[in-house]
Amino acid sequence: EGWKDQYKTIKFGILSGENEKDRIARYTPFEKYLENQLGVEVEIFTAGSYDGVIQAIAADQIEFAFFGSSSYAAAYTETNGGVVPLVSRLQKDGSTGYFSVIAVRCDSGLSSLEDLKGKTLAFADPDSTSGYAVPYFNLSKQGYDPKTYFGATPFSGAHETGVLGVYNKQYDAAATYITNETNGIPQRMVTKGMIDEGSICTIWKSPEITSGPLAARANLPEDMIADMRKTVMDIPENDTLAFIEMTGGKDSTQDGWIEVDHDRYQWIVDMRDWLKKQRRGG
Amino acid sequence: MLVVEQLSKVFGDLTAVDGVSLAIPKGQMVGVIGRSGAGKSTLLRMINRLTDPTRGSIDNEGQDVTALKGHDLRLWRASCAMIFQQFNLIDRMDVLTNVMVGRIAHTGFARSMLRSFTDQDRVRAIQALDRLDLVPQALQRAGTLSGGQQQRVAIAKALVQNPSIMLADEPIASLDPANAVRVMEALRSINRTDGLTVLVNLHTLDTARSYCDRIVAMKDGRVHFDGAPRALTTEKVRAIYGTDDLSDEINEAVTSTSLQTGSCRPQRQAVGT
Amino acid sequence: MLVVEQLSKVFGDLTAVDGVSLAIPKGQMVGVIGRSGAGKSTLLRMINRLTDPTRGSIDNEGQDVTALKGHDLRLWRASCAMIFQQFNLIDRMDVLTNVMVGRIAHTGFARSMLRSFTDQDRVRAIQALDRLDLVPQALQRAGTLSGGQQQRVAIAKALVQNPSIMLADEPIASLDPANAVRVMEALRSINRTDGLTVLVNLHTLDTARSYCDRIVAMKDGRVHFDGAPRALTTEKVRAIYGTDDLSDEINEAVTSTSLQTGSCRPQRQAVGT
Amino acid sequence: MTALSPAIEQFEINYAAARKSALRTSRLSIILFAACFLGASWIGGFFDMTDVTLPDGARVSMWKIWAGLPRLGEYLYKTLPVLHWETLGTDIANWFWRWKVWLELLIETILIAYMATFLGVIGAFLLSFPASRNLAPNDFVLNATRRYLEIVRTVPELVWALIFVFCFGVGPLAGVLAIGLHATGALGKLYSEANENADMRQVEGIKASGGSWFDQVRYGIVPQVVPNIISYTLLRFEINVRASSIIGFVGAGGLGQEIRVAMSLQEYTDLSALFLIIFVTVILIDTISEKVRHRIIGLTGQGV
Amino acid sequence: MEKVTRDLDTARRQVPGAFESPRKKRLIHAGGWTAFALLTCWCLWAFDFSPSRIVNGITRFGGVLSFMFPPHIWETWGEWQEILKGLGETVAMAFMGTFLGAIVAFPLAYLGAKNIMPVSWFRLGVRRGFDSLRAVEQIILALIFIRAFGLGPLAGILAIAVSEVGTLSKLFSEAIENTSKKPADGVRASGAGNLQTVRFAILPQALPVILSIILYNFESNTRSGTILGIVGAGGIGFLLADRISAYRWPEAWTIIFLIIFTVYLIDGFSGFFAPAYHRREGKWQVMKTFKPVSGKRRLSGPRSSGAKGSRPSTSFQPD
Ligand SMILES: Nc1ncnc2c1ncn2[C@@H]1O[C@H](COP(=O)(O)OP(=O)(O)OP(=O)(O)O)[C@@H](O)[C@H]1O
Ligand SMILES: Nc1ncnc2c1ncn2[C@@H]1O[C@H](COP(=O)(O)OP(=O)(O)OP(=O)(O)O)[C@@H](O)[C@H]1O
Ligand SMILES: [Mg+2]
Ligand SMILES: [Mg+2]
Repeated sequence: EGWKDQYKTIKFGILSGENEKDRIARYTPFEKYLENQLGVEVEIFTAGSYDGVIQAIAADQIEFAFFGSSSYAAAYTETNGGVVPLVSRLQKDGSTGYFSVIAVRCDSGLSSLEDLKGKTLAFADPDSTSGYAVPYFNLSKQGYDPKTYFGATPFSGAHETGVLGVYNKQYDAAATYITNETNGIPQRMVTKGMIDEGSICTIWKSPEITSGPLAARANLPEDMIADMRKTVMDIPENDTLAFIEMTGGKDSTQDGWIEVDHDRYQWIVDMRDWLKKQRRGG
Repeated sequence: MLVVEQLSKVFGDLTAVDGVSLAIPKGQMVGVIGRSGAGKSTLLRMINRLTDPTRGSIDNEGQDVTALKGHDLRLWRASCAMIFQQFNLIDRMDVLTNVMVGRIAHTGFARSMLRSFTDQDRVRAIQALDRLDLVPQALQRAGTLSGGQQQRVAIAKALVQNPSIMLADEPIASLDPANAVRVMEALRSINRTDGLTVLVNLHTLDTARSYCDRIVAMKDGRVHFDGAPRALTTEKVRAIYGTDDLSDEINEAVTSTSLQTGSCRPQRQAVGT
Repeated sequence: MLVVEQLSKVFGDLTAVDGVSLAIPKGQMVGVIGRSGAGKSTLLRMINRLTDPTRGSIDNEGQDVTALKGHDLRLWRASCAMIFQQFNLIDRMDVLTNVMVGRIAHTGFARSMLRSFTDQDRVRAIQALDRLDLVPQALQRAGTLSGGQQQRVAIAKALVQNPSIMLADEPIASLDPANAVRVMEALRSINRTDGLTVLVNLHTLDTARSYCDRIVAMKDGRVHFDGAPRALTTEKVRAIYGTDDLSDEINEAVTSTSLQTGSCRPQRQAVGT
Repeated sequence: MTALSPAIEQFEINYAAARKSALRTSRLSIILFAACFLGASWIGGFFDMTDVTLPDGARVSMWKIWAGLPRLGEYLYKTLPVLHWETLGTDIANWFWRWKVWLELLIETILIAYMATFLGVIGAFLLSFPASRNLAPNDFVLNATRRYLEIVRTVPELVWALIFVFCFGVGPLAGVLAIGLHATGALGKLYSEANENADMRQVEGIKASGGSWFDQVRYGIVPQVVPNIISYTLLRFEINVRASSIIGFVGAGGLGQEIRVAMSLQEYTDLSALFLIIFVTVILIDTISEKVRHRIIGLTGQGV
Repeated sequence: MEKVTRDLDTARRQVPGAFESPRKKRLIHAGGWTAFALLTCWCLWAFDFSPSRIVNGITRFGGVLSFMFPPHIWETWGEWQEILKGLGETVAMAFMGTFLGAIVAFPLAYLGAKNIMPVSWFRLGVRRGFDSLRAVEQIILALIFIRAFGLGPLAGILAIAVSEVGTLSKLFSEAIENTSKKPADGVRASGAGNLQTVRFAILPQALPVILSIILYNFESNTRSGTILGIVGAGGIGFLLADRISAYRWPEAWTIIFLIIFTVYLIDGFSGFFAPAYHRREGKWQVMKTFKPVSGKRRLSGPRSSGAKGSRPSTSFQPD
């Protein structure tokens, strides 16, 4: 097998993700699994920022990386299309992505975007897909230009802090994400006792954001990419423990993987371009 | 009358001061001499209560000094002013503030934290400075003065404390001869004019002889001689200082800073010219 | 013969040394006196070339010192050893290394960076220390020694430089009288035994009188008196030092550190006892 | 050489012994240090090999550092703006296209740093006295304040920021408190070290005149340590300005956030522009710090 | 009463400056304090320091603190391993970063020190160079190195090292400038060349300060080290931030305690490493100043006393 002679070690970049479960998830069993299946050495780097992984993949320093959808788009732009998506996540409820939402206090009397005119909307973090890019883009497309429509659009720094800010009445609304009706940032905060049950409602929901892909450098040998795709697709069957461990431990909601291609993410690439233009234009 | 009774101080294994008893009448000028390490400084520090005695008592005019605490202790310290070899002034503050610090025991918390002394204190300080010819330097930083000037500032500070006793720990050891004379003259004038009791540690025997009414010599923490300067004979001096490595006879003049006052001066003058 | 010709040094507006000419025969011990700021230190520093002269020339045994550069300059510095008032030792290094630094002009780059002096240098250094009774302190850190010991270390360092001239800038001003005697005795012995030319700045007139063959008095950067100690009369002293604020007559004894050597000692002894 | 004096003989013995022990100590420390160094560089990946693709497509294994050296400037190169001499004005205007926003953010950053430094200085100043060995009234107070300072300093600003965002909600408040608290710890240690190095004679002078503990600190210590305090404080201020990215993390904006946005949107030339802005700020603070310190040191008259 | 007024008048005449400072000075003072107070108040308002918010926050903070006890003990070896590995990595990387930074900074610092490099334009240029290194965001440095060396500790270490060069050089320069000129004169007067003078007169004075600066920065790099996490090099700071982002307070506190413990260990270890130069030394001297140091200080005139002890002794970096 040709590529194994060339690539004796495979380097894997992993982002400690938007999702709290991903943060403390352990990838050691996954690493072992890959080494067993592929017969080459695997090195895994868990990074705290998109930028490092993007630079690394652009400079041919790593071969594969798990991205968020927005960071995949960033990597795509950075490398002029030098990355290919392999697989993405498939949840137990059959969904393959998540949604941006705008959350308000249920007792605030706000129930639609119209009510939010002139109010404060907190975005999560300029790096965040669901907490910033998607709501900003979609709101603009729907005719609510965030810059002028809202009174102020601060960044809260993180999803939880934004929702917390709404709960504490610092902000009127905050952009965050949910996976489905039972799982998402506000629901999880209720579980943790950070906010009261039924205190936060959502009044807007974006189109589905496809979960970020596992991507490979496009300049890798094709059979290598194919092998990796297959190996990852097979984890749920071949090594269930490693799969559960890498998707968030005992309360993992992930069912498996689906194969994806770049088209699925093109709109996010476009969205980023649009955002950049917006920024320049303003 | 300051009465020190069986006063001792032990540092670890070392008995720095060992059962010293002294009775010092009001208005006396006492010179304390002795080798380095004899316990002179420790004795003075205990009287001011900068160092707590291990044993023994200090009694001033019927007041038990060893028992004092808190504000009373601070008042006692103010009433027995201390002058140090290295002046111990606040280098970075002006002379006037340094002198006014002598009033600190009588200054309230807020006032002292804000460095806002009363006009009365100010007047007092300026008067003291005037007495020591230091008015022109009043607003200079203490650290920029010469050694002799600094020591006189320290004396001015001691004066505004309105003390009944003045303790001076080798006040002239860091000074050149000319300044040493000025400082010793100032101390003597305070002793004579204001009737203050003065206890002064000295390294230099001839200074002690010239200025003091009474000399107390310490050796290994004990009082080894106590009497008039006249009574201090060469043998006694030899016993106090031990043999010196410079010459086999104790050469008293070598340890002198040659404050040629009194009988000594004319002779030296003759030699010099 | 060290010949200084019309030597001047200007600092900004200030002429610190102003056209000084001196001829010093080999083996002479010269005392330089004068008020503070008279230019004594600057003169010595120029001879050692620590400070570059503004004008004038220095000539030693036919060698033009002012023209020296690079390695020759360093060798010149080594051959006219300098001793400072504040000792200027390396506090954190041991005494032995401090003395061996005297060999630095003859030590190669690598060796000196590694602080590895030759055994020969070490023997030399230890002999010099022995001469000054400092062998027991050889491995102590210089900063932990007493002032007198430090100054003697500085002299030992000067000795291992194997100098032909020894310059001493107020070597005893920071010392107590006993140590001052030791240091001056050491300088004199070097002058007498080894035949070195010694130039010593002194604040204290009587020390200069007692130890020096010749006295040079400076005032405002100029030589104001140059002759034998005997020739230095009271009027001349008064002119050199200006009037003093202590008394209307210049009281020479006051500025003395009373190194009672020679004729003075017996008389003082008599007074003391 | 003539006969050795007994002192020299004794010296030779002592010297040999001292030399031996010095050699032993230095050997031991060199070995220990080398072990630490090798261990750390091994963990740090200094000896790693890496596979690289050569321009002709071949894959070879090379020493990682050697392989990476030629690429060192890559990222920097991307941040350089294109400037032409003829169109310099417009090019620079293009480069600093967001200068209005940046200026605003810079001011915001400086204010946040100012506030944080202010809080940190107050805390550190008050606590540094009981935390100094030579001033603490008793061991309990000494240890309590020292432990407190250690804890607040050991926890990085970022972590305090996360904690305070949880407690105080989002916004500059949390950032100010976080940086301020961390600064308390870091400055408290430096201040107390300055206190410990102060000349105790001046304190004795106050004590002997009947001054209370507060008087002793106020007159004996404070005037001595003020220049140190000022220089540490200004250095801290500079660090706090640079710590603004952390404030960005908790949603208070600041230049750090702008850097992150520029990075994630791949606006590379913005990065160099922002660098210049911060650079100028740092130079300003550095220069002012120098000036102020020298002025305080050289102040004649009333002192502090 | 009359005497008091008379005394006051006399004193006033003698030292007018004692009773009131010049008008201009007072104005400057008042203006300065007002500006300071206004700025602070404005900041307080702008940053929303409302009392209710503070009280609320402190209550919540109390809650967070209450998770400190009992500390969390991880149950499986795997979890412990992760934490300990993070700690070990952090220490190793802080060590490497600080050490490399110090090695480069050490010679550069001389070029930025006034007493070594008299050519002022060059010295100022060098100093601005230090400033520029400090002005680069550490993440950017990390990215520069990631492009060259890939994800992993190497990039993190180099990022730390480069920014340490900026800080350490500045601090080293100050330490070198703060040395006394006297030993330098002494060594030069014996015929030493420039480098020899540095070696024998400057270095012994500056080295203890430099070492303590290095140790302090080593410690503080151990504490923060989040940059390492960002480049995918693990490290404890990253693990800690993750725990806090996930609101796992008890675990977070345990990690904090472990870091404090590690810093203690480093402190003890470094004390063992360089006992001769250890910082405590200075403190001992403080105790000793009570004793007259014979002849070491001559306080005879403004010139000799003006120079002493006024400059900051060791100015090193708050982390
Ligand atoms: N704080 C202290 N701790 C331990 N020992 C001390 C302390 N203070 C003084 N000593 C020791 O007590 C002895 C007496 O010291 P003291 O300072 O009273 O002597 P002295 O007569 O003043 O000497 P000198 O002339 O050198 O000032 C000395 O051996 C000294 O080392
Ligand atoms: N480096 C310098 N820069 C400017 N002025 C200087 C310098 N060195 C000395 N001076 C000035 O030159 C004059 C002569 O100084 P010098 O030190 O030679 O006097 P001195 O006779 O040694 O005095 P002292 O007895 O105080 O040591 C003084 O006014 C001094 O202030
Ligand atoms: Mg004493
Ligand atoms: Mg001089």
